[in-house]
Amino acid sequence: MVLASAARSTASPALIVPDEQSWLVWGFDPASDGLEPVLDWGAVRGVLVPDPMPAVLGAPLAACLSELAPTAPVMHRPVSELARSVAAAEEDVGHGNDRAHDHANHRHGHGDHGGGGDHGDGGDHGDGGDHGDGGDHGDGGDHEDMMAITGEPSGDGLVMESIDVSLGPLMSPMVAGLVAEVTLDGDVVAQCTLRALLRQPAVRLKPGGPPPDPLEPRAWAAVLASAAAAGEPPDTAGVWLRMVRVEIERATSHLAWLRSLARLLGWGELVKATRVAVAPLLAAQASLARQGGADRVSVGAVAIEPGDELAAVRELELASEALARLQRLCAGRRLASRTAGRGVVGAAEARAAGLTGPVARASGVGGDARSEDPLYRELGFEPVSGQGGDALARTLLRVAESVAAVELARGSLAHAYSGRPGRGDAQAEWVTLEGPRGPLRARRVGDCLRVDAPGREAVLRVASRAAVGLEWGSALVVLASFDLSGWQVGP
Amino acid sequence: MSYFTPLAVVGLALAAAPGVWLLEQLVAGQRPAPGRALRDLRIMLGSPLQRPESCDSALFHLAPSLLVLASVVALATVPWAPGFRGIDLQAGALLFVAALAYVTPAMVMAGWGAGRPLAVLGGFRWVALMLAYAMPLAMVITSVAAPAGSLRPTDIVRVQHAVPMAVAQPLALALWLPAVTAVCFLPPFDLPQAGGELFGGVFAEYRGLDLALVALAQRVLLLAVSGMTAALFLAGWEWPLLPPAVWMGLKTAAVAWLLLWAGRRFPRVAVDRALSLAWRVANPLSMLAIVYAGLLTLLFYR
Amino acid sequence: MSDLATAIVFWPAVGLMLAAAVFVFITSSMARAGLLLLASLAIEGLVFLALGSRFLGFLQLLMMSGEMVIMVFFMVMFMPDPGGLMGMDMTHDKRRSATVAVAVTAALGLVAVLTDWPARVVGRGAPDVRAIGFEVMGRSMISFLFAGMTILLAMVGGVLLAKHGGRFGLPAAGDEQSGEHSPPEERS
Amino acid sequence: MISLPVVLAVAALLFGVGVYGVLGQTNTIMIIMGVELMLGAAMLNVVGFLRYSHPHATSGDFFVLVLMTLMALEGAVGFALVVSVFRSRRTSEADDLTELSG
Repeated sequence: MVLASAARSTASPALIVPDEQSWLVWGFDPASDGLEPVLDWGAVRGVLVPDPMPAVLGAPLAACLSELAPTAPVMHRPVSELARSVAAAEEDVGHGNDRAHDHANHRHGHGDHGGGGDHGDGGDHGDGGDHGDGGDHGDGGDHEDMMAITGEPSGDGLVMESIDVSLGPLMSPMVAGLVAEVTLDGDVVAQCTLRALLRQPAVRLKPGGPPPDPLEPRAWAAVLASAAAAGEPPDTAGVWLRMVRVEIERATSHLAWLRSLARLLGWGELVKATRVAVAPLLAAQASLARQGGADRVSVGAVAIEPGDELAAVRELELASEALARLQRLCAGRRLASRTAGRGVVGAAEARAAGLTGPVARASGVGGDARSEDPLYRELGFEPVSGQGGDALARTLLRVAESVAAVELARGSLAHAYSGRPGRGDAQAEWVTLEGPRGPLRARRVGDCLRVDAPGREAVLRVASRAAVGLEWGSALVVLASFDLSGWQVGP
Repeated sequence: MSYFTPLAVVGLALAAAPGVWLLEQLVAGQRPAPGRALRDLRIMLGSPLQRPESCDSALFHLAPSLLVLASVVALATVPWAPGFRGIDLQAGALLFVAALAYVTPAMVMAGWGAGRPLAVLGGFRWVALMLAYAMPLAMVITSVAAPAGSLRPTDIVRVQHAVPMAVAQPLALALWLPAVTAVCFLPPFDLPQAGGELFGGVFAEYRGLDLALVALAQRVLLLAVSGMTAALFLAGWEWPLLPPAVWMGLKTAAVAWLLLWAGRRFPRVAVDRALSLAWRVANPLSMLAIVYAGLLTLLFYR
Repeated sequence: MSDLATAIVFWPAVGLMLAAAVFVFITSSMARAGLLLLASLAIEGLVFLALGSRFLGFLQLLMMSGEMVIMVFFMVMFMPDPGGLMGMDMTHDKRRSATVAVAVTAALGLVAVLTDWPARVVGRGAPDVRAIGFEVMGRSMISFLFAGMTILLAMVGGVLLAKHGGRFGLPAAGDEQSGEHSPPEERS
Repeated sequence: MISLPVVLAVAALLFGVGVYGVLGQTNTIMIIMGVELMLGAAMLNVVGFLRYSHPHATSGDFFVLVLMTLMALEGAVGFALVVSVFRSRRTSEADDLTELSG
């Protein structure tokens, strides 16, 4: 979950958004408008909330707002209008705070500090009782336990006062809906528990249902659309185009993840490099969105000139160049200094835990659902595989996969326009596709699509294990390196 | 104390804010929008102070002032031009380091006063880091002072008439730059507030005037540190053709630009790595730098 | 510095220094105690300045900041009640120690006031920093070396006492296992 | 006008506060604080003597330097002891450490 704000501005409106993956697949890149995550809550002068938010996040959101912006206007906007609203909110702040509380009907109670539970950046405000007795100063809820600490000592055997910190589900480097409960021993993580709060509902295939949830894992939109199409009659160009979009989406998702990692690392150059690489991908996605199917992708999208089909080819070429530069940047020692050797998941552990997707491939185990696909094989697809299983391996693997994905997209785009025959069989009950975070198994039930993602819980377990024993900053980097999601996916 | 010009120093400190802001915008590749910055400032100053939910709001509200005081004293020791300087003392370079040393208690007060786990953690990181870099800082000051035979910054500038210290003692410069970046809590050493990691860390709770003071202090620190770097290593005003103050200004701006640029180019250093670098590499090297400075002085500066 | 300027710096500084020192042992907050000690000793640096010892004054300011801040963090991390909110009593023998302290102060104070000290005015012009350097590297070289060796010994000893494996448990190069804790045998 | 007895009296006061701290506190770190204050008083004494008797002698400054080093040393060794005691006993209270008192 990120709060976006105008770059380098000290006082600006914030935008409560889901993870950056969702943003980018909506086709709107906040960073291209100079919107950067707020890293300093004091600077926030207004809050923009996508509407509707999942019910389970209501209380955290209320707590978050009441703390973040007691004096700032809170605006709720439908997802489709968010892109425009950001600019409008900027203006609002410019004209003073009086026009504040429009859309008051959605405002959550500002006063209920106590009920909010934890809200992200420390977790010590929500549980009001601690402060009530005047006994707490934040870094140690339980003085009784102090004298009898029995917890695992950190590497140097010094048990310091244990500190409980709760991150998420909003306002933290965690993605929306993910809660991390961390016990710190001084500055070292002694314990870590990860929970995903959200549950993926069945995806409605027919239009006309309720508006899409803004926090849905939209990074999978094209993947899901592809799954939905599995049972439909063959469509030569359509099959190839869907593949293009799946691959663009994979690259976008990986790059968006990389950008949030870069933000966590405070690495301006990498943030900029990902922005440069993402822009052509978004443009390509937008121009393809006109080719029909799955218009969910184009919510808030960039306007495309009609008859601009070949734009996608050009944009993909640009993306390919930008990605090559990005790959060189990541291969250097600067990234390794923060990630190498941290959060190691050995091959044996990955296999035993049942990890899937890029995380497993970075440990050198697990396959790629795409290698079963005859169309991918026709494009000469080779699964990318990493070794070492540390945070660096996971990062490099995702970068390499984005590079490969753009190449695949270019290949299949060429096939689409050359009229090569595609596939159209797949009457199997479950269709398995490789999503950005790992394989997805989808099944049609009526006009709904049920999705199952094997290995989603495993990754939470492994990630919490990998963070233990690390210094706080490194632990966060390790957690981020797993590309976690706030969604428990299950049928 | 005959040169003491408090007004000039205060004016310079206030000028640091827009000046460094402009540089920040340029380094980030953005077009400066002064109107917007002014509006932001007005909003920031207009918002009320935060009362932290902790036991120690006195320390909390004292910290920004201590930070400003330390940075302004540091700024006052910088020799800007032959006739324009704040405090020109025999032990001025020592006072500069002493002033920088008071950033540390300010951070601890801010972190402790905020009463949040991550803020305390930010203070903790800062103490560890500054402890590790205190010795390189002091050693470097000593090694540039040795050739001049004086801790007076103006003397150190004069002794560089022929060869700037950056050329004579590159090792000292290499130790100095990361250490002063750390003192200014600029990226990649922004460990106490650490954007993505601690969410503002020690400063997360500050609002209104407190926040403005912190922002001012950081920029004054950057100006002071850049100015001192220009004076100690780049021969200050001592180059021909241009007027002295212009040279000094240009060099200061160049150093500030370098520091800000490096902050964008590198990911934030990990605490453990920063500490092990400081203790295992920077500290032994600073000893070496002092031995080298001694030899240099004996051979060439007597 | 003129007499007036000296007095203007000296008296308030002395007052603040003593007040801060007393409050170190009055406040119940450990963090405040550490910071007050810092304040007291830093202000002592100002007193040095007022007495005309600039080099020592600045050095005092510099040294104390680092040292006392470490103390604050030892307080915060190792004390059962760093915020001083539980009203834990950290004193013993209050009355007796106060009596002894007053007696010691009185004795020293009497010596200070009653002895016939050479009555010289405070020296203008402090010794040159350069002169101190020559002193340290010349006549006092042996004692300086001795002090240096002592520091080195104390540093090594301190590290040995406190050392207990690395804190952050980073794996050594090529070490596949230890992503988390260092192995238990290192810890015992 | 500040005379030497005044400086010495101030140092005596500071020393007294330190003595009170050392005797009256139970916690090791607080005791270290008291010792630091006493050493601070000693430094003030030396500076006073230096300034009023031999204002241009540099050996006095050197004494103060040594005292400052001593303070740092005392702190460092003290903390190292606290750390190692804390590791084995989980306490930093001096009153609990009676092993050596027979």
